Amino acid sequence: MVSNGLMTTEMHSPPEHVVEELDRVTIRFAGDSGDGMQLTGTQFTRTTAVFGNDIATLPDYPAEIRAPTGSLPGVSGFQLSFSSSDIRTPGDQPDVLVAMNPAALKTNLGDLVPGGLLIVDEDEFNPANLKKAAYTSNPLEDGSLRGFQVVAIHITRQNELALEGLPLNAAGKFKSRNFYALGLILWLYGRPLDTTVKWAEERFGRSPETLDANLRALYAGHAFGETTEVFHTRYEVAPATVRPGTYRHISGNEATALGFVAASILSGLPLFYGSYPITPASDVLHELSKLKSFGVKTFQAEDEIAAIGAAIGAAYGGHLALTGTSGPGLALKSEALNLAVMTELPLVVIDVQRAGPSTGMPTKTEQSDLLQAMFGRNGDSAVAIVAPCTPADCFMMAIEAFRLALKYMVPVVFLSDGYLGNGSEPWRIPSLSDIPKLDWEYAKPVEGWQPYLRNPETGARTWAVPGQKGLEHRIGGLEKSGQNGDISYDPRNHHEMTLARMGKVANMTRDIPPLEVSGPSEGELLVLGWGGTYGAISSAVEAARSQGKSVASAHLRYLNPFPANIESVLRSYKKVLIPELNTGQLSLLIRGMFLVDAVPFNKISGQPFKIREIQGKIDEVLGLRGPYVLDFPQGSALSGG
Amino acid sequence: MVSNGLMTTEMHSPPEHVVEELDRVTIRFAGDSGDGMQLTGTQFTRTTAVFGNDIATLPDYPAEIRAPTGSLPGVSGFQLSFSSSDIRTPGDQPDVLVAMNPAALKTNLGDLVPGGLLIVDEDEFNPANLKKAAYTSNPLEDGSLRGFQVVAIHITRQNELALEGLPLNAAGKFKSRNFYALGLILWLYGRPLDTTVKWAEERFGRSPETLDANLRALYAGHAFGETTEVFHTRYEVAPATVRPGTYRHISGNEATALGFVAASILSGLPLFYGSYPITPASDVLHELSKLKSFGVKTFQAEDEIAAIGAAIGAAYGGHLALTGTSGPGLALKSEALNLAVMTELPLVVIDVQRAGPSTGMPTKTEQSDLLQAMFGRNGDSAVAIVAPCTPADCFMMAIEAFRLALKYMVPVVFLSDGYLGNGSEPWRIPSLSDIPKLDWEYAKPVEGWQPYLRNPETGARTWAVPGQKGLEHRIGGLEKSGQNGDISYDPRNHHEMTLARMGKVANMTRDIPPLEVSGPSEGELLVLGWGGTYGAISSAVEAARSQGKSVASAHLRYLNPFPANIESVLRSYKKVLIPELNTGQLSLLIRGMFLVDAVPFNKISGQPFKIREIQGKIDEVLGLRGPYVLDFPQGSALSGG
Amino acid sequence: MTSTVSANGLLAGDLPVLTRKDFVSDQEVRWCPGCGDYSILAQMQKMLPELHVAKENIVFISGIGCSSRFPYYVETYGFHSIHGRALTIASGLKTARPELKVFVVTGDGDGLSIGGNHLLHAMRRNIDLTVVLFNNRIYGLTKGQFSPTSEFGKVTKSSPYGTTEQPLNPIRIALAAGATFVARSVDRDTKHLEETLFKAAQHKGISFVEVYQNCNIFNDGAYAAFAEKDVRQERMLFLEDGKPMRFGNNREHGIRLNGFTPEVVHDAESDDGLIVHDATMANPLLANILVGMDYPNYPVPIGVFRSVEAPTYDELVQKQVDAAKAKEKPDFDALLRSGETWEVS
Amino acid sequence: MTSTVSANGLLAGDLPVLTRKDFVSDQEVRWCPGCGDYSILAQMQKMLPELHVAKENIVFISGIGCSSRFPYYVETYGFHSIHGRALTIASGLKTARPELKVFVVTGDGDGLSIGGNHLLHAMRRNIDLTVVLFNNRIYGLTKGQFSPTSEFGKVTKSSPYGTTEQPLNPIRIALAAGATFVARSVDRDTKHLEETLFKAAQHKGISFVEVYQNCNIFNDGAYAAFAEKDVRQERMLFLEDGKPMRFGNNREHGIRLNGFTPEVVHDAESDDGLIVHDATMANPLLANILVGMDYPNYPVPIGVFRSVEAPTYDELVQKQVDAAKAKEKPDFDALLRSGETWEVS
Ligand SMILES: Cc1ncc(C[n+]2csc(CCOP(=O)(O)OP(=O)(O)O)c2C)c(N)n1
Ligand SMILES: Cc1ncc(C[n+]2csc(CCOP(=O)(O)OP(=O)(O)O)c2C)c(N)n1
Ligand code: SF4
Ligand code: SF4
Ligand SMILES: [Mg+2]
Ligand SMILES: [Mg+2]
Repeated sequence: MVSNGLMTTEMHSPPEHVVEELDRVTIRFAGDSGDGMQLTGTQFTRTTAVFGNDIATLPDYPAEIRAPTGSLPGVSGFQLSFSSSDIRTPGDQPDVLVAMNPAALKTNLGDLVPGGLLIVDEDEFNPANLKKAAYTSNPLEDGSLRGFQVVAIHITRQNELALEGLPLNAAGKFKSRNFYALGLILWLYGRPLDTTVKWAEERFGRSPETLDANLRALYAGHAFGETTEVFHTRYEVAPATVRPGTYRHISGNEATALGFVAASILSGLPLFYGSYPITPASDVLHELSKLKSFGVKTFQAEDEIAAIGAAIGAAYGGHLALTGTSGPGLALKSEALNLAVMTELPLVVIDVQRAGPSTGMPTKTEQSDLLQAMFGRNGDSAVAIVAPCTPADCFMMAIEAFRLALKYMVPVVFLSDGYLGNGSEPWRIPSLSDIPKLDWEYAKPVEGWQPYLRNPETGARTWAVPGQKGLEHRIGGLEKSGQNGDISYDPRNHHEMTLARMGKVANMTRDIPPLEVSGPSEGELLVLGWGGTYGAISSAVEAARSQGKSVASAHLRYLNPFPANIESVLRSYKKVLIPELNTGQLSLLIRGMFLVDAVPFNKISGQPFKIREIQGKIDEVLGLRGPYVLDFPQGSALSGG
Repeated sequence: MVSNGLMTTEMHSPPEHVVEELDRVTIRFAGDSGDGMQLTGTQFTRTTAVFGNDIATLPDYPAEIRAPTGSLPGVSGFQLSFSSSDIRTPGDQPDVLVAMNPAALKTNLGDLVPGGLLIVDEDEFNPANLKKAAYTSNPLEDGSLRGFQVVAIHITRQNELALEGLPLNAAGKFKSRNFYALGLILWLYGRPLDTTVKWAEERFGRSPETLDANLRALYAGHAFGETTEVFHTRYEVAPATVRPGTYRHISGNEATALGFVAASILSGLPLFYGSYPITPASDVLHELSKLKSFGVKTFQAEDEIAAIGAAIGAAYGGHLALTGTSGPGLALKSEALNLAVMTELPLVVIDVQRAGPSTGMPTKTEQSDLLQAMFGRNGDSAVAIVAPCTPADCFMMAIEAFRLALKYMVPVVFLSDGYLGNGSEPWRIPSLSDIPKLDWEYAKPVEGWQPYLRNPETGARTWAVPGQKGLEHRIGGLEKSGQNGDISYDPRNHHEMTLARMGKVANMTRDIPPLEVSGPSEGELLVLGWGGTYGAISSAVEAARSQGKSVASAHLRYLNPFPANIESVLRSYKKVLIPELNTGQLSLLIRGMFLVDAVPFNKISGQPFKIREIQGKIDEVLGLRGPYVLDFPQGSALSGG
Repeated sequence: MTSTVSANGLLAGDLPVLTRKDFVSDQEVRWCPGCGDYSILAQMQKMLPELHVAKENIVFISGIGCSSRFPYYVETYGFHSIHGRALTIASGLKTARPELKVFVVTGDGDGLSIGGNHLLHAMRRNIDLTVVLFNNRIYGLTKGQFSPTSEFGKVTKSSPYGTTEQPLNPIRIALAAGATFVARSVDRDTKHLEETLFKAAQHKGISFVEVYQNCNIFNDGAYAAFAEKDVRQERMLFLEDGKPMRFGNNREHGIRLNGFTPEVVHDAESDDGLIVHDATMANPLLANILVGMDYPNYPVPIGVFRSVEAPTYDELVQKQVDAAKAKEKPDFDALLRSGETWEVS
Repeated sequence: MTSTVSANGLLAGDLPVLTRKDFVSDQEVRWCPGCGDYSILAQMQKMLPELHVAKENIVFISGIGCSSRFPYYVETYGFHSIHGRALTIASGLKTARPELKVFVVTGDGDGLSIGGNHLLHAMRRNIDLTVVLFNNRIYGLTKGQFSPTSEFGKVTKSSPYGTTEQPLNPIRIALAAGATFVARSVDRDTKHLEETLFKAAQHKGISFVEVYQNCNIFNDGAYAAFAEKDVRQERMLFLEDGKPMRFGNNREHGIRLNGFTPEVVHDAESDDGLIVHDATMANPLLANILVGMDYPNYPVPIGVFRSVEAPTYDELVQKQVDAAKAKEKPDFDALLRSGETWEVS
């Protein structure tokens, strides 16, 4: 164990540090939810993105708003991975863990790579905190951390010293500890402080004391790294080579909100968002409610049913109608969603999936609403389903969702998930002028117009919007006679209308891009995924290929209908592996539709896949090893016990 | 066309009628919803059942309570089929159609077999009624009925004559016309009047005028048949040979209600029924609300969510908890049903399916909620699913539903449908003493008890019911730690709990009867069905076999899990055909789970399969004919346009 | 002739003088003969031309129930939605398109049982909708179960032993939720009904009309004791703003207050001491007193209980959008670039 | 020591004298430090022993929200259900098992937004439940969106431009739905809170307590202006049955009525003309007047607004079952054979 650095102020010349080049580093900041770990992580991310690394992040909050300070459920974490080459996941396991208190250590240590760097605030390892974290002895002293490079620092006390003289009490000073830690880590990876300084000046400009405290803490942390011998090595991760352009950082939920506003601009139709708050979808509501200047109207409804009802009303009124929720809310919306199916109105439903069933684990991710989205309605009722595969991809898929909804007059479910929604990545900012406009048309009072006349190509009925003279008509949830839309109980009509409604979704097959394969176009194994597992799957498959294995990967962003070429892609490989964060939902569809003996690989732990887990399963399926069993480190949740 | 019989009173001796023996006859009574067709049909059914024929019925009401008199949507119908041998459907097409007015003729004629007997009330074919039925000329006169044996009778006027002198005005007399028609048809098939007379005496005892009018009408209709030469032939259908015992007639919804009361008696647990009215499930509420003396408590809730919520409360309280609805209501219940999955409480949910999506066609049948029942919830969430296959089978499957729910602490969905619920058949009344008692156990405060301890065999957790000292504990919709039930976000725990919850349903496989095959145990073709299509499928397959074809049938009454032997049954035939009243929901499951290239045969018209439709498809699959295409006669709905 | 332009640039067209017939659709009316719904439909169709709103700018939205069939029969835009949710759809439509005139038709089951919560929230938001609740105190369409307005102890198909629950009073709920216009009328009094619908439709903000409606099939005569023509004047209290409360064939009886309790004054010679109706009081207390008056203890109050002005949800939302647009100059590229960005070249 | 037998023949056990500690569960309390919920929990745990009901016969049922975590912390039976539905589960449980004492804990979002309709219907049914609604005028658990009790114009995460809707008043809704016991208390006044919870728990029929609860994270100080200790007497009106309405540090001010409008009488020397509180009036009008009194125009009324007796749903249902059993002698074989049967031999 490295000794603490309390005596550093007595040292005179800064020691020389060895600089080591690394390709990729994964860091996790963990502390109490009051410790500002999300801010620390975000600032490090920004700096590193501006520096030019590729980067991916995974924040992880506790379920409670403020669990008791120092408690296990109160731990909040932020993991990020940055690299000099293209990366797609926030890393399987941290190489570096910053633990601001014993509870943070307890809940996160299980994930740290063996021999990894562990930085702790030694001051917080007092008996009271150890007890709250259910430690019977102090891990800094009992030898249980032997397998790691432990750097125990008196962060609290050093920070207090740095802030001496400021008009703040101890509690106030304590709040800047995260800047101290940030300064230290920025130093460790040779990152400049200016991005953070600039940000802090903007953010705390109105409160000069806070600004001063935070900046002093930041510099102190940085200086500590520079001047002590605690660290023998500094690390460098060279910038990645990425496509030229203007970049920003974006989370999935931000990209979702912006994508839907983009759809509004590209279509010229005002956006209406009906929603009821629910984790992890609420951020979309928060984002959109700020954007009134873009003509966005947000309607915070009394419940999810009212939220989708209002959106249906807006769709009927000719607006770009959107509703959003997470799994339990989608269940509540199912009856009304079916009304949109039956009335053939364009509507998009966001589901930012979380771990279920029921309330489940609201702050954890899962991909387990696919079959609910497909089938969770009475009767034979098809909706289209799209699923973004990275945080930034939410932007484009949001536009796609409305392109399909408007063109085919069909509700579209946009299946995001907590991992995508809260995770973020650098994003090359697109220009709207590069994106095709969205087509749509209101019905016009032409001779012979009828409310259920269909476009011969798409199957869509016309969008007859109130306010148009001569198109007064009635729609509703009862079966309607084709063409004229009168209520009909005629057997043939119902048979045909059922097929016509489902047929519109099938027709989209011609209109969506083919499934792209990465890797050999035929071979031993195809790994097929969807949604937020893209990063882990594609990284694992690339790694496997670089080891000479005949493996390709493909990622579905359209789940209903599937791309036209899916069957031929599936049949080009001897085996198909489908990793999913559920018990095999896509697998069932693929097997049932194509009779392909796809192997499901399922993880239902509320956490994303690790690259090595998929690698392990690939090897199993290729016969290169015995059965691969997921191993969950005990107490390894980013937070929570 | 046979001339009308207005001059019959002038005839002196009754003519001799030829008697013809038939094996099976299908009759449909159709008239305005005010014409009492349901009563006529029911009375004929009773008489015929007591006579000893096997019988099956299909009532069909209009969607409106009282559509305008004489209108097309106001037509109400009742079809019944009776036979001297075992029958299982109310007949593909009527041999006899009784049409009380032009609208009834219009909406029903398309179904009558070519050359079939058509009895109409000629008096009602006046210009006003013809117009309401959208006839431009009188079909009795324009030759359009040439293909049928038309018997046009002045039922209204004759009935009025018969009632002369009674203190009733014309409208009052008009109301007895259905008894006139009933008397006539009873005569035609050589049935005694006494069953009806006895019933009428009980029913109208308090209103002697009505009784008198109805009986006079009944006798007059009967006498008309006896004394006129309108009918040259009388028909006889000999009694069927059925198992000895006491029989009654029972509809599916009645059998459902009685079955759940039986489950209450067999378990010794009081029955609680939480429901919100909805067609075609409301009758279950009506039936159960009468049975308070059996300790049944019915709770008519403010909506479907409250209904299932109340049932969950009752289940938690240790009662036999039941909730019931139809498709749109199941959609609304989905979020709360997931709570029952998560809290692992025993609960049964009735879904009397109707044609969807959305409001769809409430009075029409469909089997299109299977995938909703399987998957219509967020997260990976399994419920057990049972499906009765005949009206009377609802009784046994209701008991089965609770047997499984109680033993495995899992919600069970009971998938009935409008065809089963409203249809009826003769039923050999069982004795409860022949049915095994239902096992269950409340948790007891033993050393080491914990709320999520599982039974090693079934996987069920214990049922710890308030009121038991020492078992105070908390449950809920958040993920719970195995055994102690504390809230848990632990990844491994969630993975394992998800599998444990689904595992309970899988465990039932060992506990349910194997899939029975009717016909050869291997061969060319297996026709696999579920639910209310049993009659049509088994009849069609028997007919095919009697023509020497190598076809077997099997009917699933357990849909989740499937019976243990299903895969070996499926693999014993070269081909598998799955007829369903949906777009292929069971097909998807069978294909996806067993990779068997089952051929779906789908009808989504709101009507049951006809035997010949399934025969046609069997021949297609066996290569004995070209593609079989469903043909829907124009305007062929039993009612509605 | 007036001409209006609706949202999305649709031209609402020139507005000819419309008549009742213009509002009759081509759909066959499918209620039971004798049903009170016919009268409500007729009065609505009579009233609509008086609004001087172009047909294409009027929308009727309903849930499910006999009453909810209403939109089929009116020659405007119509949406027959799902059970209990009409108000949610109407709220979305009106918020998106404030220039439309939106009616909601619902029943006692649709609006107060499954849809009760949406009623509360639409009312407190004061969305500019006209809500007509057909109260027949029964579930008609599903053939005769009790509803949340059925009398305590009522025997129905689903309560063969009589119900065990107290009814809700729709007016009381509307007042508690803050509805800005609350009225009651009855199918049998066609003139009063037409007038009441007209007042409701002209109110800006949410207007709520409970219509006592006879279901002659499953709950015949629910209001006969006081609503039939011959007894109406004696047994109903016609509320008139600014007038003392009087009833009786010759308006000979009056209503006064004794503490918080209303009292009938038989043959009141003078108006002194009689309550003067005022529907415009900010405080809903008088309305709350009236709503407690039930037959046979009192004549049944009918007419406008409350009518006050307040900003509507839809206009407030629109104002926020307009103000934001004016102030913040929407620039999407700038929005995309807000926060930290960096260049890679 | 008392001994009770519960349904299903479970022996409830002998009832020892219980203390507050008996009602503290082994679960770590997970609210934000400083949250008003702690006080409500503490007063509840203090009050429960006074009910003299065995722990195993008490059930706490909640929905979802910070407030709804409550059942974990009470050592009784507990059910943390789903958002807005606690009352439905409680209604089913109580109807099935009338001998249990059932509490419902809910929030302003849980109980009035998504769950508003169930509140209306449970109240009109008068099911014997004790409902405690923690009103912090915000969505706590989902981190700070406005709720149906948030003030008009409030800026929150989901209303950056301020809300555009009027709040609901929970007491008003409870009164309109016919709740037989309606009260208000506040987290900061522990004594009043404990007493109010006790009165509510002892009421037979539905009892509804709105607790003004501070969310120090997302809506800190919502009630500080009148509920803090030093201003409480001056700015709140403590309702006491049978007593004239007085407030002030020395109870020097009073409330009288002017028409329908309450008025503050400063330094009222005599009680004459001051309203005497009476929560037991069948007519809820006085309660309706009180509910309109808001700070700063009035002192905020706190205490029992209404408390009347009426038969409960659960007991009425049980009586129907008992009467039917006694009268009709249940015979299932006979039931199966009722109607037409025939013998085949
Ligand atoms: C989700 C759902 N639940 C239940 C029903 C069945 N249902 C249709 S209308 C209705 C009640 C009708 O009563 P009311 O609203 O009073 O209308 P009325 O027919 O009396 O005019 C019910 C329960 C349905 N269509 N959908
Ligand atoms: C069906 C559903 N919708 C939304 C949510 C998200 N959600 C949880 S609690 C809550 C509101 C909490 O507010 P309140 O009831 O006032 O409780 P508080 O946290 O303020 O005590 C919401 C919207 C959910 N869990 N389930
Ligand atoms: S059932 Fe009643 S409410 Fe419905 S249409 Fe008939 S009379 Fe009217
Ligand atoms: S968020 Fe507010 S209500 Fe929730 S626990 Fe924290 S302080 Fe309490
Ligand atoms: Mg009604
Ligand atoms: Mg709250």
